[in-house]
Amino acid sequence: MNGELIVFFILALVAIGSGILMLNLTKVVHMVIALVFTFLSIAGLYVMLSAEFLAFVQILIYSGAITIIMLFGIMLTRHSDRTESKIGVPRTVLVLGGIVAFFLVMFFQINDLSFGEQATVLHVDNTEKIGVELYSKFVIPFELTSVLLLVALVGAIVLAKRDDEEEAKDNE
Amino acid sequence: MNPLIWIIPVLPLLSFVLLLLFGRRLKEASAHVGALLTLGSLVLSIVVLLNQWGGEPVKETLSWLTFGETTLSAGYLVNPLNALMLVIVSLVSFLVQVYSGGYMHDDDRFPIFFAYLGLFTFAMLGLVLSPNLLQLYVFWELVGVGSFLLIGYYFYKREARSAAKKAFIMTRIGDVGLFIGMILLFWQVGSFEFDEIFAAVEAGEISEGWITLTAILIFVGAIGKSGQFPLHTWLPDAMEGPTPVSALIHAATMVAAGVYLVAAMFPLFQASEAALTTVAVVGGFTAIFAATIGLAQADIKRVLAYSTVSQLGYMMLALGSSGYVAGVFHLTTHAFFKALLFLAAGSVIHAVHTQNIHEMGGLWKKMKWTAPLFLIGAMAISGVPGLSGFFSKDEILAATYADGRFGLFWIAVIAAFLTAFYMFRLFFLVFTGESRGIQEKVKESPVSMTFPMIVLGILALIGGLINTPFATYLSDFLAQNEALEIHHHETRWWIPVVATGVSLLGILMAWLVYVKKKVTRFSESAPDLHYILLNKYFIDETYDYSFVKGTRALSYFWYYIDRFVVEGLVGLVTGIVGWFSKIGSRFQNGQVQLYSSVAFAGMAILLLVVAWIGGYLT
Amino acid sequence: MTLDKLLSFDWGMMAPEFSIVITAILLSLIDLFMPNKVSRKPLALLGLAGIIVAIVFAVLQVGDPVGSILFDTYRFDSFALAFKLLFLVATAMIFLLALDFEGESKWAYRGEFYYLLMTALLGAMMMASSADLITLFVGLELLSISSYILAGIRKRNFHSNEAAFKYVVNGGIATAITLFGMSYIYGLTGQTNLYAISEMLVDPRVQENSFLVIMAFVMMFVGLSFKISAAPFHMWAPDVYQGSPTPVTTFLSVVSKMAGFTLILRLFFVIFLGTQGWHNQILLDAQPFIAFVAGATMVIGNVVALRQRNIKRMFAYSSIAHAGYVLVPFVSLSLIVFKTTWFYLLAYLLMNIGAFAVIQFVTSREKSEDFTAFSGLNKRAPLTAFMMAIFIISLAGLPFTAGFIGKFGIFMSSLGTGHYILASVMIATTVVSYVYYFNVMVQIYFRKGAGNRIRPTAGLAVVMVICTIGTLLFGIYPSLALDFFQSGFDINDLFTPSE
Amino acid sequence: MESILLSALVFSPLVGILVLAFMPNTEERLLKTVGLLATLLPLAFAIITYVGFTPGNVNIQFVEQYRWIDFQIKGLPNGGDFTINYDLGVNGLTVVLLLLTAIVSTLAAAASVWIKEHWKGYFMLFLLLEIGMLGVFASQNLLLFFIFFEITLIPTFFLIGKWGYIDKEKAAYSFLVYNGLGSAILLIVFIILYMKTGTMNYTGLSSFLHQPPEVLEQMYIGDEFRFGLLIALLVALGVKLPIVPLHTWMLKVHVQAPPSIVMIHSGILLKIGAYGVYQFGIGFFPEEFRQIAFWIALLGVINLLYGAFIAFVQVDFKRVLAYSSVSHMGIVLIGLASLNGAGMQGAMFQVVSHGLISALLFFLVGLIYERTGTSLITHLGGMAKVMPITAGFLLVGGLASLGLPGMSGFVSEFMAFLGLFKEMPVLAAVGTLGIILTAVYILRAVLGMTFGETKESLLQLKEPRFVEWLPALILTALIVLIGVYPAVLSDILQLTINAMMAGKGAVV
Amino acid sequence: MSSVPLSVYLVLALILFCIGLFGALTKRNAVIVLISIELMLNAVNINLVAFAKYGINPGITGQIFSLFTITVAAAEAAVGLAILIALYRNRKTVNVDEMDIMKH
Repeated sequence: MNGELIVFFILALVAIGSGILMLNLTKVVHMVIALVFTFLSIAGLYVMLSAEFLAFVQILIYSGAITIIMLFGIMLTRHSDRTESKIGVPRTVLVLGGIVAFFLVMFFQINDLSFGEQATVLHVDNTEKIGVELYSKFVIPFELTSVLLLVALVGAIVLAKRDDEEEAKDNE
Repeated sequence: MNPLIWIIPVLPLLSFVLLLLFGRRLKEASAHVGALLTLGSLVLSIVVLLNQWGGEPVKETLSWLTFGETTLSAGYLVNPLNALMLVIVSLVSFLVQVYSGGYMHDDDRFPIFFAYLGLFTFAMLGLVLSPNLLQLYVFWELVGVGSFLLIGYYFYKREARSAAKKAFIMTRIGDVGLFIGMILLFWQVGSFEFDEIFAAVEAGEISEGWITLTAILIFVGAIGKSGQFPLHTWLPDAMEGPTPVSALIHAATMVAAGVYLVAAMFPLFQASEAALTTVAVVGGFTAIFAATIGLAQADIKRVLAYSTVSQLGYMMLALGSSGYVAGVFHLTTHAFFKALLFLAAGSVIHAVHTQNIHEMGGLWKKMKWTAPLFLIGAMAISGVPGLSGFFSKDEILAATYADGRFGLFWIAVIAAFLTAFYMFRLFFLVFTGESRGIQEKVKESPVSMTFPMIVLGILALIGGLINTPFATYLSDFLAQNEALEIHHHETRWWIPVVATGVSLLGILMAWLVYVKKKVTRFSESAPDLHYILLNKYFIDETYDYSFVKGTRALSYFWYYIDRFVVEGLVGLVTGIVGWFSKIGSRFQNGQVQLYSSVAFAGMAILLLVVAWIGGYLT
Repeated sequence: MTLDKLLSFDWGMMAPEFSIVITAILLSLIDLFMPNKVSRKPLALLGLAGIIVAIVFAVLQVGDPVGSILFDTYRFDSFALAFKLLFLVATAMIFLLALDFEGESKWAYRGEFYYLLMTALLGAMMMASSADLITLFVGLELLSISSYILAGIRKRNFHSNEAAFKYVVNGGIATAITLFGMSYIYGLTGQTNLYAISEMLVDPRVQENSFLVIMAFVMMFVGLSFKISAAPFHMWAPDVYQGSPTPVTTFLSVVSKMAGFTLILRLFFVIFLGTQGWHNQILLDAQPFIAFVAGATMVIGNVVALRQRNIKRMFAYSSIAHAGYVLVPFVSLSLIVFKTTWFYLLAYLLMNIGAFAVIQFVTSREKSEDFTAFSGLNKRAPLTAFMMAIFIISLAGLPFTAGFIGKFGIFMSSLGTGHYILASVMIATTVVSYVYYFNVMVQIYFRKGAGNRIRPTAGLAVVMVICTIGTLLFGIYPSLALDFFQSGFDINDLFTPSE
Repeated sequence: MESILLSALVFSPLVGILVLAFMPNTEERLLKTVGLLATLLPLAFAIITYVGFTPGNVNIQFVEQYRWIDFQIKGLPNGGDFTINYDLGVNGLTVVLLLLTAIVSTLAAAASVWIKEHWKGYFMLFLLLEIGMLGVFASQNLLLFFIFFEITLIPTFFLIGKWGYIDKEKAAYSFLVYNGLGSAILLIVFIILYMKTGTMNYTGLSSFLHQPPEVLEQMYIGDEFRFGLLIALLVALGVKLPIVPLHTWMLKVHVQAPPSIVMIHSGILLKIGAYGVYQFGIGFFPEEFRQIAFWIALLGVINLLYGAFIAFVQVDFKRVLAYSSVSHMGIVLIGLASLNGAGMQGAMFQVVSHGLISALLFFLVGLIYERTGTSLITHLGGMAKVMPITAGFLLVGGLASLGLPGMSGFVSEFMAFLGLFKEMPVLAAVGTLGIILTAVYILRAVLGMTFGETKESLLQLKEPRFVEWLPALILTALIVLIGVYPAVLSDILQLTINAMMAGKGAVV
Repeated sequence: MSSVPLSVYLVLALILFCIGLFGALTKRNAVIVLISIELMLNAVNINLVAFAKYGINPGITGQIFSLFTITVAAAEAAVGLAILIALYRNRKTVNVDEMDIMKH
């Protein structure tokens, strides 16, 4: 067992553990915090997978931006901090059954999946490569993404913005 | 001459159409129109008959319908038998129309009545002229319709309605037999034409079994039309119609069509012993069976009706015993005297406004014309020597005896005795003794009514002379038809004697019972038997409980199957769809996570199944 | 890659997309600088103009050869063009609907509505016009996210909020599932270009793991089934359709759904048929499952619609059912698929937009979405009632309407390849559909309704009339469309990898 | 060769529709007059077609063929040529049916005087229905047939559902669902045939289907498959015909629909089923049809008896007639199943004859209902006293219906049985029971209504005026004409039927 | 040759995907539901990145794909939250099971 594997297991354990923790915690804020750990460990895994730039982005966006806006969301909606699941047993069974089945089916397939190669060159100039690819080969989706972000921006503003008094009356 | 033949049936048809369209305006004149046109037919018929004397059969056909490679034709055929029938039909029809002019005088649907008579006469003449079975069947049914319409003439009477319905349906049961027989015969022969059928029979193209089957089926048609047992019950009920109708249709013409049919198809019957036996047995049985019922009936027309049934049985017996001439001869004489009897009965009813013979009596003096004419009729039917019935009945007995069926012969003799008895029972009860009902002003009927009776009376008196043992005009005439092989049987000397004996015995018995009252009445001496006879052996009731109720029960059974099983299944399907719809929309409970859960579960199942089928789950 | 290289591509082939993008940006800018209280109606007209320009560009492109920019991240071929035309026409009509909707409620004074519609359209067009997983995915998300916002844009309306939220949750999960599938496809082939993927599929290393490929296939299919609301992935649709503003509902049920179909067609046919032809084992294995999904969709859509009283909900189920019909030719896997699907979608576009135009008209005037709002419509608006009858007849698939020919084509494709059971299910459910479609007819023609004569605004009227004419025209003489498709589009383009 | 006569015939009611569309919907008399006049146009064209038809010529006449729909697909068997033509034409049978349709439509339009409201919509739908019916018979290809077939569905739904009696909507839905299902199955069969053969033209199809396997090789359709198609066809058309147990919808329609529509429905629409069985069932699959002929005949006999039995205990005259239709359609099946000249011609005669007879009877029902507000037999006793002419027509209709010689019903019944007796005598003998039963139930119903003591409620009634029973007179005249001189039909039908059978290996 | 095989990464991603899915399908709080969806998308990213390194044709494309995924996920989260806020403003609830005014 080499060090890499150990690191991997630690990260994986943290990711899964926090994930499960998220499922079992009752306080919403705690859940979010738990999830931050998952995101962070995933970033760690990215590093192991020779994707430093991605790891960086992961931390920035997930552990940072998304978690923060979620927290804002929690704050803004000022609901009771605690939440417990009230779904019925049949549905839990349905969901769990489905997930277990899905997991097992997939697990048996990927369990021994291996192609035995790796891109050794990935580490070298990782960020630059990404940049080059992004601005040459993938320029069209990239630009499309910009439109998408614009849409999300506008949409978020439109929807979340508090209305004028006048408009407030316009409820059905 | 030939071109005129088709006019014979057309004239009454014309009368039907004219009266239907313009009857309301013609009113009284309707009777004249009807009678005159029928007279035209009569005259033409007589011409045709005379032409046939020694002439060749005439046949003309046109193509009527084609299918596949086959062409069916329609047309007319005149041979001796047809010619004779033409005259009988048009004569009786003409006389009845004249009679009806007086009898139906007060009726407000006078023109319609004559229109119906015209329709009937047309159909009957058409039937007689048919050169093939199909056309015969067509007119056969039309005759039935004419009969049906006339029975139901008093449509507002409940009894008339059911009698009309009964007549139609009972005869239709017989008709189906004819229908099947005719079709089967067609597929054997390839044609409906009489001559071709006979030729095929002659040539032995049809097997014995087929001949027997088809002949019997055709005879079933005759059973229905001629009121033979077991389809006889409609005929007495048909007396609900006006009396002239009974005289025309239910005595002289239509009911005789069954006999005519057997006679016309005689070569076919001749080819099968079994068929002949059937005819003879049914006829013989009907003759005595109906005669016994006739003994107990109280309604003057019903007595005559059962008498008709019985006499028709006689004719069938004659035909079944290969007595072709005897059958046709009796048909002819019967037409005269039975029409006479009915018309006379009508005259009585017209006068006393009742049909119950127990309410009549003592009419001899009041109805100077009717009573003697009735007597002539009664004597004729009873077989008093010298009158028409004597000769024809004698012929039948001779034929039956000659055929070797002695049982049937004795049955016929007994029936002859019964006939004489019930006819004179009728005569004595109606015309002799004292009046038993309210008969204040009984008047003799007008000339328009007596005239036809007189004509028929004369014919009943002398009609028998056309075929006496000494002068066999009819026999010779009919023998012109080459398809037939007519047996000439020697008349045994004792047969007329026996016949005369039994008929006189019958009259004597009646005189003893009803005039002298020496012998106790039947109703008192054997009340149980009388009760059974009065109720016609309960055959109507039996039919009612078996066939009518059975059909009704079956109908309801199918109806409920239809209502509950068939529609129920449909309801079940719609119910399932509806239930599914309900479940489906219940599931849609607004919970977004449920939606996703269902979707995900669906995906998981899909994956599992793919894996399972694909064999990847090992 | 140098700028020269970049510029060497024939960017002209993207002209329709460019017009849409530019219009969207223009709209947003104008909206930004417009005074608050001014009506945004002109924006709609501008948007409409932009779409018409795009349509013109697109029509001019008919018959052009296959083209590709940057390794197929954008790809021009007949297939793309044929479907893009449908999206454009549909959206143009939806703009007209939106124009009318504005007058009814103040929310619509905002310009966002229009440019979000534009971006959604752009997403749909990119879904049609790319052969690269990444671009396709981004296009899909552009469409989705724009739709989420559009669904919730009446933000003071409870129904609208709820619809949007349900849409987001379901859409998000669907996206995740699709992506999960895509990640495996990428992983197993190492490619994102569809043609390259297709070539890789014959690689023995991929063959070894063919089951994973199927899994990935199923997952992508499931994810996209959300988009086309095929059962059992359809359950969001009734709620979202009911809660969204009617023009958005129309957009979702027409454009968004058509885009989903386009993506499915391209994704699966290029990947699986491109190199291996029609007898690809994976696709054959998957056939029964698509068939099952199609059958379930038809059954559930039609059967549950029977109980609906809310007219929009009823038409939501109806459009679910139609998704089922369109899936039928997918199962048959023959070249006729494109033609029949395209024609059916064209018919569906016309009749569904027409029906929704009438629904918008009636529900907004009656202030009720119950289907009794239609009662006595033939007295109040006889012509509209008649047109609605045409749309309904077409939706029900009865003759002399485009819907019939569409269904006929579907039957041809399924029966020609021996899918008798599926065709029977389709037939049976079609008959069930008669009941609820004719329920609306009964309301319109048999019931007595209160109220005065009402007349549609110009925009609505134009949409209705166009749809009616189209429905009848393509029903009576379908060759107009079929020949256009036949001569203008060589669908084998789809399978021609760019150099 | 290019004549537009048939197109003109089929689409001539459009003229009426267009005229009506621009008329105010309040002018009752005017609308009714225009509606009636509009049906005269197709009638005129139908007569022209009938007269112009050459009976001696076996070929399809007045052919019109234009390219219409093209599902061209490259790379498929058949060379991907999936062209569907607009394809009209008539043969001896359809020319008769077209004329029948036009006549019954005109008379039904005359019977529409009893429609109480919304005359404009009524007549527009009515004319649309007529287009559908005419089209069905004039089509020479499956798609066109199907389209026109479905076209009849929509107006009928409305005509029943809006202008019918109390339970009209249920009846309309019942009609829609059953017939929808039937036509849907029909569509499946048609498309399968199309995909297998690449043509939809009747002639083309039958010549394709009759080629032996050696010639067609892979294109040959297997025998079991043919059976499947034939049975599907029979089910589909059996709904329309209707064959027990697919008949329940028809009862509702007959009872609930307005009389004029029932005239059309019973007179023409049901006949499409019979025509379809003849044209497709026998035309395309004669060999298979022959093999199941016994079962079809059995079904026919079941229909015949089942309908007759149930009709016997109905209290509503309309229901009697409805079940009577079930029964009479049994005769069609019997005739077709016998597969010989007599039987087939009998079946086709029955199609025409029943069309006229049921139109007559339902016309009278309308006439009576209009005056008395009822069609219950027990409520109408003794009607003959107050309305002798109506009662007379009723009696005539009843007698015609029970197959009285001299009227059309007999000829068809006779020939159908004649045909069946040749092939299956025992079954035919059982079937003849139906002849008796028909008499039983018809007389029970008709006499129950006309004969007997007159009900008090009826005493004030007046006889209808001449114009009102003129349609009845015309129908009666036609019924009698065919009954007395069947050659008017047989001359024109016979060659077509012979050709059909001769070409298809059936025994003449 | 790395000692951490590809399959382990994939299994990890699968587990995370399942956790996210379970959360999205069962959690009552709408925010958590949205976050769970983010977790699912993260799992996808792990797959993509792992394949980018150990896949059949290793290369940078996987990483780029995951970049797009991340962006889209962020946008989706933002829009989702905005919708939730709009909804909360009206209904004063973030409980998913209370959002059922449209049903059946």
